[in-house]
Amino acid sequence: MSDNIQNLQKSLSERLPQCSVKIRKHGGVELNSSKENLVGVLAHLREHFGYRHLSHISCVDWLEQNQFELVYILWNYESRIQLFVKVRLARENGSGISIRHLWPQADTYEREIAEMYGLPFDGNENPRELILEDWDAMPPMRRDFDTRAYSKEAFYDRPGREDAKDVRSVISGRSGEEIPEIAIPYTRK
Amino acid sequence: MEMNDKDTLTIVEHIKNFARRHSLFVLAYGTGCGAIEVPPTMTSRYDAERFGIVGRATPRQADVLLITGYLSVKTLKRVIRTYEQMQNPKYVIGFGSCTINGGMYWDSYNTIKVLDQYMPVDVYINGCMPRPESVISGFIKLQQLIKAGKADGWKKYQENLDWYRTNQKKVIKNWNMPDYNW
Amino acid sequence: MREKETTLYLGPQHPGITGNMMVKLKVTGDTIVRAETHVGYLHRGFEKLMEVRNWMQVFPIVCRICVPEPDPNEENLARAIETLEGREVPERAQYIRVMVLELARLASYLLWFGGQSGSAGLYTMPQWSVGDRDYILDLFEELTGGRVYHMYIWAGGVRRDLPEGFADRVLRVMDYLEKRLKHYDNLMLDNSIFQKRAQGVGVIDREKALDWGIVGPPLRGCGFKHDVRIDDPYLVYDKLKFEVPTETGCDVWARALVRRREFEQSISIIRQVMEKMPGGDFYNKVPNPLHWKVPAGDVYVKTESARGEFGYYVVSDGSDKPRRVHVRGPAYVHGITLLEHLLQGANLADVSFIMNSLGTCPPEMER
Amino acid sequence: MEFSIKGMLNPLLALQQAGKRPHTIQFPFEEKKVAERYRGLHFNDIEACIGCGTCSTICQNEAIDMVEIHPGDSESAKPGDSGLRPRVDNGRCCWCALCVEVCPTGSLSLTSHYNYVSEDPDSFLWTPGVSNPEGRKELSFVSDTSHSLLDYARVPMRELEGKERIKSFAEVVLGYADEEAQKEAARCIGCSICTEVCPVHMHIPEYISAIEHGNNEDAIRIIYDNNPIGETCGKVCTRRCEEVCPLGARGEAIAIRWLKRYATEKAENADMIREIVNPEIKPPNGKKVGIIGAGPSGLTVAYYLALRGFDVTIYEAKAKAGGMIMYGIPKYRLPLDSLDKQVEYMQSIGVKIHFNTKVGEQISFSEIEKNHDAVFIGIGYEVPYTIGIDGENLENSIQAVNFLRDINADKHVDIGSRVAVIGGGNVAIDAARVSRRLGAEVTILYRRREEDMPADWEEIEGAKQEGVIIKTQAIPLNVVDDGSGRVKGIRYGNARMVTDEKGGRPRPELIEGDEHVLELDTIIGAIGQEADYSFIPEDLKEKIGFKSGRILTNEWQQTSVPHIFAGGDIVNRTADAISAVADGYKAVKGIEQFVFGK
Repeated sequence: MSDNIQNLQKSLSERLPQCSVKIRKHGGVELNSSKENLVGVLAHLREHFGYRHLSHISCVDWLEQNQFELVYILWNYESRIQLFVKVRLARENGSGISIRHLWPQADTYEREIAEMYGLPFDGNENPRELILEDWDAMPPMRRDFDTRAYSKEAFYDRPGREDAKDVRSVISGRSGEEIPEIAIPYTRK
Repeated sequence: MEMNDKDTLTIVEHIKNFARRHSLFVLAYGTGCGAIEVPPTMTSRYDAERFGIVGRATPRQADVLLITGYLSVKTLKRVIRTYEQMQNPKYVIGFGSCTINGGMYWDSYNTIKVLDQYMPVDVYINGCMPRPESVISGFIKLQQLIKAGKADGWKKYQENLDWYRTNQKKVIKNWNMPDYNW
Repeated sequence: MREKETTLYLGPQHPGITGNMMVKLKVTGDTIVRAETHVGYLHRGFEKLMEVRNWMQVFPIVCRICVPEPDPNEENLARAIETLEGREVPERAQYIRVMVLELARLASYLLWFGGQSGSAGLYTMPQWSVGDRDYILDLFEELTGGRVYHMYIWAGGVRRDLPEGFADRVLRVMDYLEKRLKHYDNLMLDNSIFQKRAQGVGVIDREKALDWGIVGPPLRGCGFKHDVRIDDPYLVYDKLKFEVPTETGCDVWARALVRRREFEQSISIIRQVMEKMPGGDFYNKVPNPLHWKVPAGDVYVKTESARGEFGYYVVSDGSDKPRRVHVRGPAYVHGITLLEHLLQGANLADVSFIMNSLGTCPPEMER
Repeated sequence: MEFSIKGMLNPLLALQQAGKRPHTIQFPFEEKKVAERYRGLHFNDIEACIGCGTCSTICQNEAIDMVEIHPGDSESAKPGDSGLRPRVDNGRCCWCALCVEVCPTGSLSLTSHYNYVSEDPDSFLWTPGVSNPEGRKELSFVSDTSHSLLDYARVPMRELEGKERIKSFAEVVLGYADEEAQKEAARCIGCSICTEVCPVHMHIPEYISAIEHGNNEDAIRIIYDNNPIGETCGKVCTRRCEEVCPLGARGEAIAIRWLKRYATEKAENADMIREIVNPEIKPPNGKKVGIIGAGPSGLTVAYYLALRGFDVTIYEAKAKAGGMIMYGIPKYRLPLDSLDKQVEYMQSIGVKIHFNTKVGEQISFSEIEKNHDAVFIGIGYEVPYTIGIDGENLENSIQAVNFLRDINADKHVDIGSRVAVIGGGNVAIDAARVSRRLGAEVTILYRRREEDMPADWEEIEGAKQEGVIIKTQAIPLNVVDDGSGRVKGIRYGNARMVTDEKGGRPRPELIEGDEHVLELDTIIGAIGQEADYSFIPEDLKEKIGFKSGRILTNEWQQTSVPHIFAGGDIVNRTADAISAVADGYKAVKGIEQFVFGK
């Protein structure tokens, strides 16, 4: 099995020099591609490497690096090796490229990512909302969207629980302990 | 044979309520995950038909609307529309935590938390999700309330429609629904 | 002359629909010209909620992603975390997990028996199969403390050991279900009405099924042998003997047969598990849940659920909360891409029948 | 396709089922018994619950509030209990039972009761145990240490082997490595119950959390916020905090002391402490405070007053600072350089110490009074009590405090090869273990049972490991002399424990005739000490209130003579370093208020 993976890694690096190919720690092989090469790479994998099954398309918001990461997870029915193709995209005004001509089910994934992250896909201008309806705030799956604040603002909470107390402040209030500023970040929330 | 005491129901009302509480027709609408316990309740193991509880396909035929758990904003719109299509008298049973105070979706951006802000609820059932036994208990409670003439959520809805509408419109941004005439 | 096209909305409130979803149909007469699946009625924002909860707090959430069969979710999340952490799972726990997953599969199929025949108008079947499903729920209740949501499989193993005498009760239920299968067949698969409704309906081309990411019984109904338990074995499935049944009809009938045969396989797996169940620990304790950090990394794990490959893509940035948990439910593809395709040209009366045969489950499509 | 006969007839076989008994559960007329571990409504054992709030913290639904059952509960609760109890919002709960799995005391459980319906949505707010007292009989999903998500086992502290230890005065406890400390710190649930019983109210959960995150410098800063001898406390504290740790209810408490020790030792010398703590020192305010005694209380007063801009001078009779922690605690528990480092740090921020200056001899009390705006007395209990038996004033019958002081001052003490220590406190154990290190066979004679010994159990264990024999229920009767003025042995009588009629702890009663003589070379008495107030002028003594040998003060450690403050052993009864630090910390506020007339 590990031989197969190594062979795969070797031949992938030869055939797809535009990508960096590595063997993953937790199984499978990972390719890092640029946005421009992505469609070509995926088509190549599908045609020549037997990666016929697109398991999943995921998007991860790396807010700190101001990037979105698209992860395409492919499966080869014969070699049974998982393949990850990753591409980093600009977070602001970025866009992905649609692959729904390769795998029709990608259409749904792309619509969802467009809706939940605000990341449009070139070549997939499907205007239909998939999940949300009349959503007018920031796309909710973005890291900077605060679901607690939003839900507090948009919905009601049932009253009657205002008398709840915080254990830490009850204890320190009773003992007269003054918690210094340096300690506050470490207090249990 | 009208009785003048305000708190006493008329004989006619009694008869009506008797009929109502023994033929609770439930609308088949699984709004949330609690719907998974409805089939066991309705089928052979718990057999809710013993109590005259039967599923119905359309709102016009149904008396009881089960809100089986959380409601996303998108579903809320459909639920309101469904509810308003139901004939009076009509009853709402709230399943589980989510209908009471948000349940495990208390901080979700897409589910409402307190159902009775948007529509009247006659009975709440404890659980996440409630067992079939609890569901049956809920129905029994509803029957008791009907008997006592207290299951009057539908009246409350008519009387306070403006208040409900305001709340509903706060979360349903695009209000493109017809008004129903009861 | 071109016939007039009518728009029909099937759902979200419709007795034939599988859960809270909607299909918008363009029909001429009772032939469907075009179908559009509308989902999102059950969207709770789980993936977002998981990002604001710590690793332990995520566990009670995931089981809600698929209501009829919550355990593959728990298994996926647990295995994802175990993989990231390199945490060993005691062998006993692995066997218990297989048992739980297979019981869940049986429960899910029993519900499907009911749904599939109910949508063909055979109303006795749901009374039987859903009633019998309750015996499995009783087992779950005894094992996990919950009927529907178990919250039983978690990182490091399982939450509680098997209760005393549990194996006997499991085997008794298996014997019962095996006996009942014959009755189900009489009502459903041997029934001319069902055969006539199912054969040649909802046909998907085998090559398309492969290309489109169709999984589970619909794929195996196209004669392609793909099962995560065999192809990418997890837990102790490689130590158990079972068949992966396939059928070649590509239609609703083939899918029904596949499920019916798998039902027997699951019973056999559970029997093997009960026989081989090793002793020892059932839980490899995780650190204090209040500040449990999972090493950075990303992993895709998958489990063969009753509806096919159930995948979780889990990313950790090394903090006490998941960075991203992305769920790939089998119904995501079945319920949207495939359903829209299969409904084209189908008869209006077959919509919920086809939908049931695909195992469409809205909560996992929209989380 | 043709209809087959089979396909048409087989469905009719369903009729076989007719006449069979239905499996319907006739709820509500017949109830199905729920499973033994069913997760139903909560029950909380209100007595066992200590209100740590961990259930509330783990709940992902924010379903659990900590509330007072009766108004004022949180004020009147006893230490080790927050007085709050969980209240569950069943409009939030999902019955995942994580709260049960993290309940440290095991008071919270789920019951088999689940059936609750109501038309009133507000009635779903429950206080388990109060709303459903009958739940006690229906417990189903219960907490158990073997399933609990909490870790009840402490990371063991590495120590020298018993045999190795007695060869030298090297520190017995080796300290945690980084990983061990982080692992131990990770066990903490952060409830803060411990902070209340700490006399100083150190910020325990916070510094433990800092250690867990690897931020040892923050931990040091948090520790120095209200304890300037954190490292000493990290080694020898009596740690009442660990007694109330919720984890201790069913397992081992967090090793709070060892974690403090771990963090503070990261600052290897005085400069490093200064650099890490980097305290803000206020500009001089022109006020002068004199402190008598450089023990824990005096040092604390000096340190925090110096930070606040006071001109602080300590008068110390001995050659080194530290008082009892310097001279009373053996070096295998508290190495000399550790204490020196802490004192040196204090001096670096402006604390002045006059060593070898005994008040009443080198300088008079009234002079100190005259030169300072306020005076703090923290002289400690240094004069030992006598055992009160015949012959104890023989030559080689010595007192433990003096013995320990001499050893710590590097003086040679000849104790021979057989030693008996009388007493059961920490000082007795110290004396015994020191004697072991000097090569003697040691027996401790104690009047009561082992569980009655006031000494720390860890110290008792340590002594046993080192080969100290502990003879309990042994009452010393008289010292046997060898005729030449030296001790030959001690006569003691075995005792039985009798219950006290007044409800006190059981007391020993001599068994007639069960008397023995233990032959030995040295007797070490360790039954307590008192203070030496001779330096205080008589007229002042009359004004300062005393009660059974202790000075009376108000809550700010102020005596009835307004400019005189006191703290430590001469004020409190607990006789440990941390209480002395607490007294000092309070006196700082008292002195500040007094001096500035607030």
